[in-house]
Amino acid sequence: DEIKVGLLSQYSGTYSWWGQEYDRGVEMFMAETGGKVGDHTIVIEKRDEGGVNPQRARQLAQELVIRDKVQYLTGGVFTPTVMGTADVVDQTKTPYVFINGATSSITDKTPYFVRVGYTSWAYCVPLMKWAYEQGAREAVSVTADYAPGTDIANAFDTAFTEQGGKILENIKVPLGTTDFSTYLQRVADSGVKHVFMFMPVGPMSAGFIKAFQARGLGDEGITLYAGAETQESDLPAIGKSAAGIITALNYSPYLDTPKNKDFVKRYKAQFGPDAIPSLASMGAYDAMHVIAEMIKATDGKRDGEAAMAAIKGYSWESPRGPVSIDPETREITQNIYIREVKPVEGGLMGNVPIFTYENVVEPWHAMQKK
Amino acid sequence: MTAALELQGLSKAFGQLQVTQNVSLKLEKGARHALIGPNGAGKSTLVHQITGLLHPSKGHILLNGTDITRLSPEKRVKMGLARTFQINSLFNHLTVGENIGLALTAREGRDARLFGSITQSAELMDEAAQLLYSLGLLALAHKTVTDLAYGQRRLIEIALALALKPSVLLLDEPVAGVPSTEGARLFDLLERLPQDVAVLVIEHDMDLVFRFAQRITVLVEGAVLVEGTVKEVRSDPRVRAVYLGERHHG
Amino acid sequence: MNTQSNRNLVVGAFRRQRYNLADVALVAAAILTLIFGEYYLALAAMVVIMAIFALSLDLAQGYGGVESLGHAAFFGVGAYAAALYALHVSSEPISGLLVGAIAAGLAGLLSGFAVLRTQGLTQLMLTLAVASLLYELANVAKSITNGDDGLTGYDVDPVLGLFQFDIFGFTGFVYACVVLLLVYALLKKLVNASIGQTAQGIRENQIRMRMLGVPVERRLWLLYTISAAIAGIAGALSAQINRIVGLDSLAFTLSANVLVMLALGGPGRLYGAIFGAILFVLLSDRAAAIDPTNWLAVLGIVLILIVRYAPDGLAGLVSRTVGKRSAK
Amino acid sequence: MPNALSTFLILTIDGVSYGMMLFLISVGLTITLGVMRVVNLTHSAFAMIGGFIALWLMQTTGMHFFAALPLSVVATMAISLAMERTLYQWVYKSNPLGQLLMTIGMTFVITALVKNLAGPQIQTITLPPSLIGQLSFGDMSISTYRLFVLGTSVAVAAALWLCLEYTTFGARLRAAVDNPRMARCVGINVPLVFSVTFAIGCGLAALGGAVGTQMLPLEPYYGLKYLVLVLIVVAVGGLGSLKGSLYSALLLGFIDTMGRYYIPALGGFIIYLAVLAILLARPRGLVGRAG
Amino acid sequence: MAELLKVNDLHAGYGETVVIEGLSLSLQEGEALSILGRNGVGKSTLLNTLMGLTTQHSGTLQYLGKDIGKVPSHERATSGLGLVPQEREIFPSLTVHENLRVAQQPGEWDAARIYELFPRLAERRRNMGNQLSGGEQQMLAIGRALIGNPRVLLLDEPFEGLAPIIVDGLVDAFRKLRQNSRMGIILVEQHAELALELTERAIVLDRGMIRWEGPSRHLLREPDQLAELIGLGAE
Ligand SMILES: Nc1ncnc2c1ncn2[C@@H]1O[C@H](COP(=O)(O)OP(=O)(O)OP(=O)(O)O)[C@@H](O)[C@H]1O
Ligand SMILES: Nc1ncnc2c1ncn2[C@@H]1O[C@H](COP(=O)(O)OP(=O)(O)OP(=O)(O)O)[C@@H](O)[C@H]1O
Ligand SMILES: CC(C)C[C@H](N)C(=O)O
Ligand SMILES: [Mg+2]
Ligand SMILES: [Mg+2]
Repeated sequence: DEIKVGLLSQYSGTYSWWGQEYDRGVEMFMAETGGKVGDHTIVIEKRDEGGVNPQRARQLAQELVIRDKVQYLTGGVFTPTVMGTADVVDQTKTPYVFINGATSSITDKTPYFVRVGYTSWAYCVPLMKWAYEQGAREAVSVTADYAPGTDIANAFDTAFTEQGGKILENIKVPLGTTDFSTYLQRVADSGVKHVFMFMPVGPMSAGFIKAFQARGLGDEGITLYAGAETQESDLPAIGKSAAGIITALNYSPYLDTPKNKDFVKRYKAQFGPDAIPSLASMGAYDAMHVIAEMIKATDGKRDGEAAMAAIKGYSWESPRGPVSIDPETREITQNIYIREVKPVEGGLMGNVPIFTYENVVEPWHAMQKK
Repeated sequence: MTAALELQGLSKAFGQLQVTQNVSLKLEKGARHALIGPNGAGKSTLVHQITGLLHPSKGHILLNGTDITRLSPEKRVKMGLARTFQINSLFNHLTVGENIGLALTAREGRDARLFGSITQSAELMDEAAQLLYSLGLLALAHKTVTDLAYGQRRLIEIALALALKPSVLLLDEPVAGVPSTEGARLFDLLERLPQDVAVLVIEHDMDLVFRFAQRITVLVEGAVLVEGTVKEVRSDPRVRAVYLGERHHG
Repeated sequence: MNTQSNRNLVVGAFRRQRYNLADVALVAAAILTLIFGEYYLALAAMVVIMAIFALSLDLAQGYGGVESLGHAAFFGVGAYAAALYALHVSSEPISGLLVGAIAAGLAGLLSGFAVLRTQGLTQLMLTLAVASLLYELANVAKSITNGDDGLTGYDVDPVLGLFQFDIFGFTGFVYACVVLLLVYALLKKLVNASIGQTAQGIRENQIRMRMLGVPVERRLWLLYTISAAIAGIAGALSAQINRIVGLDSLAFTLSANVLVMLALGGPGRLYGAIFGAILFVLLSDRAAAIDPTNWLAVLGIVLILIVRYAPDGLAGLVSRTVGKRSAK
Repeated sequence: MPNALSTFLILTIDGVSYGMMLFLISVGLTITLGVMRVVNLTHSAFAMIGGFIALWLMQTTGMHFFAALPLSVVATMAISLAMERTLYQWVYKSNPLGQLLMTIGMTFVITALVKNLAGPQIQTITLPPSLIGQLSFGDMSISTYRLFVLGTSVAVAAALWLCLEYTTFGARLRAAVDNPRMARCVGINVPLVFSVTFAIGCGLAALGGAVGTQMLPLEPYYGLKYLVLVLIVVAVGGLGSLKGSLYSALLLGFIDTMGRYYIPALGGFIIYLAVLAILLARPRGLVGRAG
Repeated sequence: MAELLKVNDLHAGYGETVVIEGLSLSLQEGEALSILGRNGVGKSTLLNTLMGLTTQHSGTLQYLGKDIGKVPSHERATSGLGLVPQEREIFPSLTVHENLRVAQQPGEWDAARIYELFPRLAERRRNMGNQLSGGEQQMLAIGRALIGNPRVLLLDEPFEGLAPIIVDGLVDAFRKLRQNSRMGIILVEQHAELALELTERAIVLDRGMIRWEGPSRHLLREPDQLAELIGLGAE
């Protein structure tokens, strides 16, 4: 049969990089499998979330499910756009394998949500551990002033304090800021040597890092810690100044595993020699993998409950390493890599893994249980 | 008897330029008064002050005995003041009928009504028709103002002021651009206005002014040069020297 | 010439918004959507909500000449008010609409004080500033509005206690249509009434209006408040039908979109606003489904062509072809 | 803790240079919107085009920054001229609302084009070594790049002001705007005057776009993203007033910078509060021209 | 003596509307022609058409023997047509001096001479165009046309709104101008006597067509006929 899958992503606006990356991940999966799962054919219906717009996301989800009769949803770029679909997903029992949106509580909203990305806590906890182990005791955090930023500021604070460190100040930067001079002045005035940052991927991240280096803070020996901000796609714009930034994430295109090498090779073959996979394209690829598993389990029938049951506890080998779906929380358990930005082949910069925290179970949910 | 309009020591400057200097003026009820003076003497500026579009720096303006110096323009209009503009100021993209309609609606205090319009009032529509007819505009009622010739637009300018049924009417060069025959006819119309309406007219057409006005004030460089009857003003050598010139002394 | 025919000459000089073919076509379109468009009802409800929103802007801008790049402020206030009302007070929908209208009307009343003293670009920027401030406010007040995540989790009772909101959007669509109909009829009355004529006069020539004794600011204020209240109704509808209110309902994009809708449809005609909303929402939905990456370019080209070949919007085109508008 | 005074001084310089860059990007719009009365919402897109051309020149031909800068300005002017002769003829003919829509439509199209050509990711121009680093004055250090932005803007401001206020061309332009019909009657070639002016305005935007990439990085949505910022500067300054744009860009840059440091809680509010306050006090903007 | 203007069977108006219907006239060097007629008969439209501001539907329009029907307005202006429009149309955001400067074409008229003609303008030279009194604007409109050094001057009610003494001065200047230059003049004026005194030929328009044409002297001597021609027709 024809199985329709709705893909919610960002195709217009500042965040359309996500659209491109999701498309590529999905296309890789389709190229690999010919779009077939058994004798079922997967058909993708793409929709544009058009920014951080939960209302629109909800409406799109509704239309996809009701009108276009999709059996599965995937995609989702921001926490709000994923959360916005919760009641539609819940009422229609349509499994939604979301790829991004880093707030932990998303998966609590409906039993039909399953995450293949990562949560803020999942990377912040290892990052804080690493920073403390490298000798950080006092730090400031700089976060974008919106829900995920607040979430991460929280995660930084809790995890760092737990280690025994102390966050002196949380500097909030409004979304859309382009001139960071004042915030950096505050950082300089605070006198700390460690700065934890979080910004949405894109102009703000690059702008902040550039300004950080231009102000000479890196030269003064201040270490910057981040997560997804140093995307390989943005590194050329950030330039040499990115060197030395420490980041933690669930993936790096420079992971030295056969599975990943193969993934990168096929990616370059399909999208050009300059293309480099990202957490987003990798995530989309994995999401399709999970959906295929669900289709297999239900033999193409529309049965949300059975589909969800089938992937609880499911584990597989992803380009990012071994992963599994936690049957209780529907969170993904995966490796978190500490990475350093340094020169790689081809005159480029890249996030090169320097340490691995293995099989990290989503910490926020674990904490809630305690 | 309180004057219909009284100016007491009005002064106003634009930067260095003293456009109004201690001007005092009195219009009784039913007055037919003309304000003349060289170009740039400050006549229009004076009208702007009377109507509240400009604020005098000194002096007082009294309308039927009430001090209106600090009132908003619209309040002054509500108290019976109406004016025309030297440079047409109409509702250009509306029809002639709608232009008059706006004036009547405003006069009747209906302009904020959420339901119903004056087209439903036969009385007011008749009044509008009558007014347009008297100015020879009735046949143009459905035309948009921009489609009219200049002289026709001048007449609407006057119609808007007349529609308000003011007690004090200020006319800033009402017939400039209207052919002399029609200008004369218009002045006849003004003369036939109700007896208690005070009219102040600014005009450079001396034939019309001399025929119409009972009293004339001559303004020069913002100050009153003379005020008097037609005869007095006409024969005043200073007025002749700065304003009338040779053709109009006879 | 007798007085009767003279009177008719004058009465005939007033151009009015009568019910015409366009209105019939719209009602027919709504009914057809209901019958044949069962899978598109969510989208259709969106169209209707946007139509109400565009109508509200038409009143302020098309009639009153108030330029606004921040009309979403009122949509958003209405939406949040209705959602909060449903969450904390009562989930009865019709009173919810009223709450939305009143809250937005109040916002219009207050911001009108700042906005209406100015004109042109300054006015655009002030409306923008007001909307942006509200946006930031809603963003900061996370405990009330839920910030970026959107306000959800409220229930809405069946309309009139009879019609349950369903996932297919059937009730939602009919409910929105009825509200649109009422708003539309109300606006038709308004623009043909004295206040509507006053608005046109103010748009044409403020100084002259003053010289006719009209307190211009106060009249605009009234108009702006009504417009805001109607935008609030649209917002409240959206909150009730979509069951979620996001920050985007206060965002610049929404303000810009509604302006585009109005211009596409043609301002100053009421049904133009409805056409514009239909065209814009359908176009962005279709184009986005066909090629999400480039739909912006398509929209851009459509905009350019419409302004070029139908400068007074679709409604202008329609009235030219139908020849309804009493010309000359 | 470094002393409060030097912090304040550093912030002042940050604010001023940020403001000057805003000025560069918006001054062209002051001319097209304020003087030509064309609501040109494509303006910020021209800034982006300038930036991308400079970037492209430097990347493909390895051209030096200082050579790429003027070339990109010229190229943008050529593009804008081509558009002015064709599409903008339609724009001129429509009312302000129509202009707004057409030009926003063009911005949409340009955005989509750039996205297809250059990809959705952000990019910045690499500065030449001479602009990198800091100049030290006592215990304060100021970035060379910011000084460069400052100098360029001051030069542009001065040249423009002289041109518009003191040359016959400036007067003819204003005449053509006031009343194109009458301007033709006194022998002014209105279309030509408009073309030249438009191209100059776009060239300035291109300069601002290329010079400012460090503060406003390039990306396809640049044109839409910074449009509001640019409009705010023009509105606060007062329509058509160069001096106004200068003051307003400086003031807003300063308020924004200071506000963010000293009252961080107000973060995103501060600029809109400032706009609201300024425009309420001075509805015609800081230097409002009559009429 | 050269023929400056020759108009043949001209039909012109605004868009679709035809206002001028089949009008022919000619103007010689050094000649002055008055155009009379009631409100709305098309006097201004005629001048505007000569200047290229309206839609010309048919007929020909020759200036110095060349057809200028398709020549854009600004070229007509630079090649020697100058208009004083009825509504003055001063550029509001230009100063008095700039209003003159933008219209300057090479020739004997320059700013200094204009200021000599209208001392009042010299006093106001720094005022913006919209900060002038009505009469000052009228003076400026005349000055602005003269400084373009036209060979044909089109005057649309130039005496309107001017103080009598200024009108006197202007009339003198007008006479002097006619003695000293070969300029051709078309004068539209509501004050018929004044216009007839100043010109040698007159045309009376009615609904876009010529109703009467002849020597000005003739009409001056026949006030009844004049009144009949331009007086109140049927309403
Ligand atoms: N806003 C302004 N700023 C500076 N000067 C001004 C302004 N408005 C008018 N003026 C000057 O004030 C003087 C008086 O102008 P006003 O319009 O009152 O003259 P007027 O007597 O009506 O003349 P006219 O008979 O020509 O209409 C003029 O010299 C004019 O240049
Ligand atoms: N812009 C326009 N569009 C359409 N029709 C117009 C326009 N201007 C004038 N008309 C019409 O053309 C006719 C002639 O107008 P025109 O201005 O030439 O008259 P005129 O003889 O100059 O009158 P006046 O003595 O009042 O200035 C009038 O009937 C008028 O309604
Ligand atoms: C684009 C990302 C920074 C989005 C963010 N992770 C979120 O949860 O919304
Ligand atoms: Mg005057
Ligand atoms: Mg005329």
